[in-house]
Amino acid sequence: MQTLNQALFIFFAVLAVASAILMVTRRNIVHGAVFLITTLLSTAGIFLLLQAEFLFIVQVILYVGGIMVLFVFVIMLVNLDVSMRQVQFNRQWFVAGALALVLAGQFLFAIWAGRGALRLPAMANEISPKNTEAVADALFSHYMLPFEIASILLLVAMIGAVVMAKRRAG
Amino acid sequence: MNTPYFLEHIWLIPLFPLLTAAVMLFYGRKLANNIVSYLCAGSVFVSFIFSVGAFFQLVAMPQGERFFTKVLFEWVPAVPYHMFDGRLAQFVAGWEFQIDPLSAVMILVVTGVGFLIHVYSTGYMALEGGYYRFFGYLNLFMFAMLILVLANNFLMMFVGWEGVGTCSYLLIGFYFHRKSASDAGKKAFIVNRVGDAGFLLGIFLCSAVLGTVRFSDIGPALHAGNFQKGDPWLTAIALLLFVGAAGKSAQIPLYVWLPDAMEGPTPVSALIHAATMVTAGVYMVTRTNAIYQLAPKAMYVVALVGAITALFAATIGVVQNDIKKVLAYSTVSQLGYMFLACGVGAFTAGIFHLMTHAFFKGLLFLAAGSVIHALSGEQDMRKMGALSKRIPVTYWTMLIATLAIAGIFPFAGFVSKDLILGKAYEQDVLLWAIGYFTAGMTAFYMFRLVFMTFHGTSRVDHEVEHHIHESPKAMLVPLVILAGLSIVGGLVSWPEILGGNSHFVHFLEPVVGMAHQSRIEPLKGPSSRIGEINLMLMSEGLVVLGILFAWYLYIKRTELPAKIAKGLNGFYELVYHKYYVDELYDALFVNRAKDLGLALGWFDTNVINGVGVDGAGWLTRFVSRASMWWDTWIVDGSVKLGARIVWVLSLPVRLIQDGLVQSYMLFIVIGLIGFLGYYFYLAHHAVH
Amino acid sequence: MIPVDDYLFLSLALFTIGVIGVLTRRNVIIMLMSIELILNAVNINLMVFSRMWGTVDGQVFAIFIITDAAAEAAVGLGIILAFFHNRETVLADEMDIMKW
Amino acid sequence: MPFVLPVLYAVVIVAVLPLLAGYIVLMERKVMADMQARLGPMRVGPHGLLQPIADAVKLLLKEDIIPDKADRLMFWFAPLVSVTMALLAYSALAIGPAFQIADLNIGLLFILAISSLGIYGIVLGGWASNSHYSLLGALRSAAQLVSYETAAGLGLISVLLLAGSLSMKDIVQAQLDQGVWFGFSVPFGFFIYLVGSIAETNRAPFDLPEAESELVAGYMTEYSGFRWSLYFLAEYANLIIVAGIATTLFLGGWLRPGARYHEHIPGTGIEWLDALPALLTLGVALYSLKLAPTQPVKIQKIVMVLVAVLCLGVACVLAGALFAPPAVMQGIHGAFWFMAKVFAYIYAFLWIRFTFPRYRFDQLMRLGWRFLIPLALVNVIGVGVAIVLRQQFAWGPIVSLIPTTLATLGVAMLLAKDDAPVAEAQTAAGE
Repeated sequence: MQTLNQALFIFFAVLAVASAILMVTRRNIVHGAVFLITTLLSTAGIFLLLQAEFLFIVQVILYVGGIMVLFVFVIMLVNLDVSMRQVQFNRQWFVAGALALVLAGQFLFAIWAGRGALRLPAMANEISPKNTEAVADALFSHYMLPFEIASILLLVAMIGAVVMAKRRAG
Repeated sequence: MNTPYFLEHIWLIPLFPLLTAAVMLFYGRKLANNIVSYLCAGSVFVSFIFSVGAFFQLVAMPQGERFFTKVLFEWVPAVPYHMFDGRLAQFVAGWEFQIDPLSAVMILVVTGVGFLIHVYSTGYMALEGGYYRFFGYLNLFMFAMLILVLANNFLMMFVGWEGVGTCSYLLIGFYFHRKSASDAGKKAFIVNRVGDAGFLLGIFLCSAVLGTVRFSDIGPALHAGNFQKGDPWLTAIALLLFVGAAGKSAQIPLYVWLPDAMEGPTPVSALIHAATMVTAGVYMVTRTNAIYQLAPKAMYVVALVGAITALFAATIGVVQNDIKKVLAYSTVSQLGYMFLACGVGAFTAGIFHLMTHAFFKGLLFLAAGSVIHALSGEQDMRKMGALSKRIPVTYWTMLIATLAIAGIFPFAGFVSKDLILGKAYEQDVLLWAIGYFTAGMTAFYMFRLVFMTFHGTSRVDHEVEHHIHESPKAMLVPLVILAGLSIVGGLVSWPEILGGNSHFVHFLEPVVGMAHQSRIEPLKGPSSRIGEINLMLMSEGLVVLGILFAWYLYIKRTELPAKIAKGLNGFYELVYHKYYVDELYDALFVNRAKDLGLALGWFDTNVINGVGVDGAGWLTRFVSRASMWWDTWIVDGSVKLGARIVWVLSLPVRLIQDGLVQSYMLFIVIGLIGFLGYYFYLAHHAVH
Repeated sequence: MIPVDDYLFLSLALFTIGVIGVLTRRNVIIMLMSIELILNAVNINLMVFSRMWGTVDGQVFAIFIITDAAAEAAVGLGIILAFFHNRETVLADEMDIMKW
Repeated sequence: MPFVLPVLYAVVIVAVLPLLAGYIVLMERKVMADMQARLGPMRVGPHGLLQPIADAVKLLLKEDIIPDKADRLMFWFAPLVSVTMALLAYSALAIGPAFQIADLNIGLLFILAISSLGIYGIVLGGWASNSHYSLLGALRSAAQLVSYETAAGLGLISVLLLAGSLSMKDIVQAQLDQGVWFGFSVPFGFFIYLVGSIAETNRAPFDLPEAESELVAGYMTEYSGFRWSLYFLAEYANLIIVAGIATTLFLGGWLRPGARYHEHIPGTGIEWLDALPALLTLGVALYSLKLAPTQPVKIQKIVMVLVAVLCLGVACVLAGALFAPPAVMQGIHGAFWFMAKVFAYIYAFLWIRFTFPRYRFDQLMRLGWRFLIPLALVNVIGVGVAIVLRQQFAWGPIVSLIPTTLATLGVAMLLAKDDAPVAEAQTAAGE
């Protein structure tokens, strides 16, 4: 069991990172989208490893089944061939990459400094059947207000998207 | 004790017409004519039923306390105030319905005659436009009139009073596209305003002197304030109230509107300007008789005005050629009779005459309407004649009505009129003489009307000639019923002398009976039976004489009237033009009012507009110019200066800000790195 | 038993890749996708910590983040579409009308 | 070894599914023929019983074309996605109280999620083949799926509220406990899901992504041979999946009509409905025996007899199960009833397909967004109210839902009414 989890984690992690890198580097946006989907799916797998079944499902349905579909849509609506022939990286790419790595290094230093301090509690063998209910309770009791605000945010976003996507008359 | 149903629900009586009125005025346009007529006539009939019920339940009560009031709700809450004599009083006016013999009679007359006239109208107005509008107004009028007669205080009565005024205005101007009609409506309305002003003042004075506006409190109030007979305050109240009455009931000097009111549809003339509304004044005087009986001078004024009006109107009626005009003036003169009666203290007689008059004058108008209907709109009697064969029913009913109004034995008019004359004779021979003479003239001009219309040779235009036709049943049935009433109407108060026992008078006694409690002696019957008989015989004689005279002039020697007219030319002209009263009023009031309006208009255009408005406008423009200069040079200037400074100072920043999202993000990352580095630095030091 | 660190390293890796993508790629769509990547890194952290404390609060926050991501994707893509309709380009460094 | 049985089921499913799909195609053609007063396939095997196998062989032997300008990777990848997702969804489907690969406590959501991933197969395939027809078809189908998933999902939520669980088993159990199939207590949820599922499986009258008359075969235009058959398989797998979901959620899953499994002692107290499956299959067996001699060709006779023998065997199993311990009995019979319901549902699909004309795309969208979704929302709210009623006043499971159904019906009428003029206007505007 233990080893199985280990193996699964490594599998998912490698898959996620690899496809993430491919996503950023691909020239073809559609491939990029597919790789991002792969990353998201493996992230979902990691959620499952962390016994967050509900989040696993949310990740799959919302992210992969919803948001990414949107992306693929837009990608197909905008003309690809042009952008595929253009230079993919902007002028500041070198500086940016370097700075990003510096940032990563700082974080790395932070995590490394505190390595081994935090450990997960022993994992129950079968996934606890209560996760969904627990999330629901937290969401609808303690986080009610944020939940409502989030819903309003979604509404606003929807209206905004509709307004922007609408064809201006004349 | 459980109060009788109909008395308990007395307030329903005005409600039914109100409801249908509302329906008519809001939805009537969509309704079919027959539905309209069923609704309206039906509602009036229902309230007639309720009235009858109420009447009988009232009669069922013992003679003494035939009185019942029903307070719907408190309208004006108690407001304390000081009366003239310093006592503290409460000004209370509830929405309070009362019924006593007087009101009972009135609602019977109003709803009964009203119902008949509604039925008649369904026939008469059948082909007119605005059918629903007509009936809506009519029912609204019924409502107002019933409120008027059922009110138990001056305020509520005033509501009805104004209501009927409004409706009469609306109905006179029913053919508003005809200028004369709308003018007549306005005239009626304005003249009534004058009267209403007096009425209002009377009400104020009453509440100030007696401390109440409730009718049923007036008697006790008079007791409490033990007023002497002829108390000046009371006289003043009585006179002011009488002004109102004169306005509503078309007495000198406010009678001028009634003849013009004939512009309205004939049923309106019958209902409002003959049977019900115009008698409101008489009703009001009777209702407040307690005050009048303590103000003999006012009484005398009332009587005098009534008598003079009667004679005056009669003389005008003699020479009129428009059939409705004649009837109108006769109405005025009959109203004069009623006031004469009230004036001589024969209130019951006045009301009695009011009732009989409602019957036969209503009938006269309806019949005249039928005639006009038959002649397709012709009103000029010189264009009539020899119609008796063509429209028999109309003829006979009209003849009956004429006999009644002329006071031929034993028709309704005979009884009531002789009652009045008898009372008048006791009080004052002069008044009696005027009334007596007027009776003769009445007979004369009424029969002149009949003869000119129905007898002699036909003077009808040819194109009209061949479609003269008897009116539809809906119009004839009311005629017949009213004719019947005009015949037997007198029996309800058949004088003792002729072996009757004047029920009606006794029935009304309790109302004027307040006189008994107040300290003036009750009216005593005619001095002696012989006297009464003689009076009757004399009047009958005169009446017959008048009829014969009419017959002689308008059947026998038809050329004579023109001769006579030529003979006393000036006088004839004077009378024919109604003594130039209208012209006089125009000269005295109307034109002056117009002048005032012009003057005010000039003031408005030149002073208010010229100096005020335009001046203000000019000032504003000037100020705004000044402030504009300030804006451009001082305010904007400073702003621009600030902007310029910022522009100069922001040069280096603008170099960094190239508008590319990613470079901004780059700066974010740099900031992040900086923060983290600082944090690590702190942490490092925290360790050591 | 997997220590928390591995998860943190994973999320750090994803985060860095996302940052690089956002900063360097010219294509706006890919920038947006990289942002999604960053959000995912955050989600992983939330997950692992909520697992660590044995509470679901982290997951609730993750839900909020996903909601936000959805909203952002909708609006952002809408903007991109509109921009593409007007300017026929999806390149970030051609969108420079943000200055003054 | 706890996961032997699941693996076994998985293998069975993967093995049987293509065959099943083939036979559903046969069924489809037969039903269509029946409705059009034809015979349908008759040649290959008796009454065309072997037609599917022939088709499969044909497909596998066909040349596999990859267009020049196509994006090879995606072109190769897309069909796999479709079929994989379609097959994955089966892992949570409970065919019987025993036959289930994994009883996830989020089973339903899992199925929805996985089947919503199938969309990528279509979109990527359409995009990869680099042809306008394909791309348009793909976009259409994607839009269609996204729109109707919402409606269908809301339709399902009403059931989740009633069952109070996401696990397929618990949902069926809830229907057994409440003594009513949710299809009857929330008819509108069922209706909405029915329409939604038709649209999700891109079947007529919502088969716009592959509307022959408009865009040759939609996203499958450029595909042929094996890849095409993968898409094909995926489509029919999805068909079975939605049918399975509908059966589980609305038609009582593996419960037999009027099931009272509580007090069943083997061998005794068999209600006649328990005997029905065996009798049915027996009848089929006898009938095919009777038909066997009339077949024109020898091989057909033989196949017919084989069919009869097969049915006979099944009949024996079903009959024997009556005397087995309850668990086994319920397992076997449950599977029978489940499949029966699934096929009934598919039959309804076919019926609708051959009855209704195809929608125009804007009509499709309007139906989804302006009719189904509002209706579904009302329905969900109503079910919530019903549950409160049930808890507060202890109303019965059916009675408490009657007002909900009526209210939803009213709203449906309202929507339909005020939608009509809009539809006219837009049609007139050619929008």
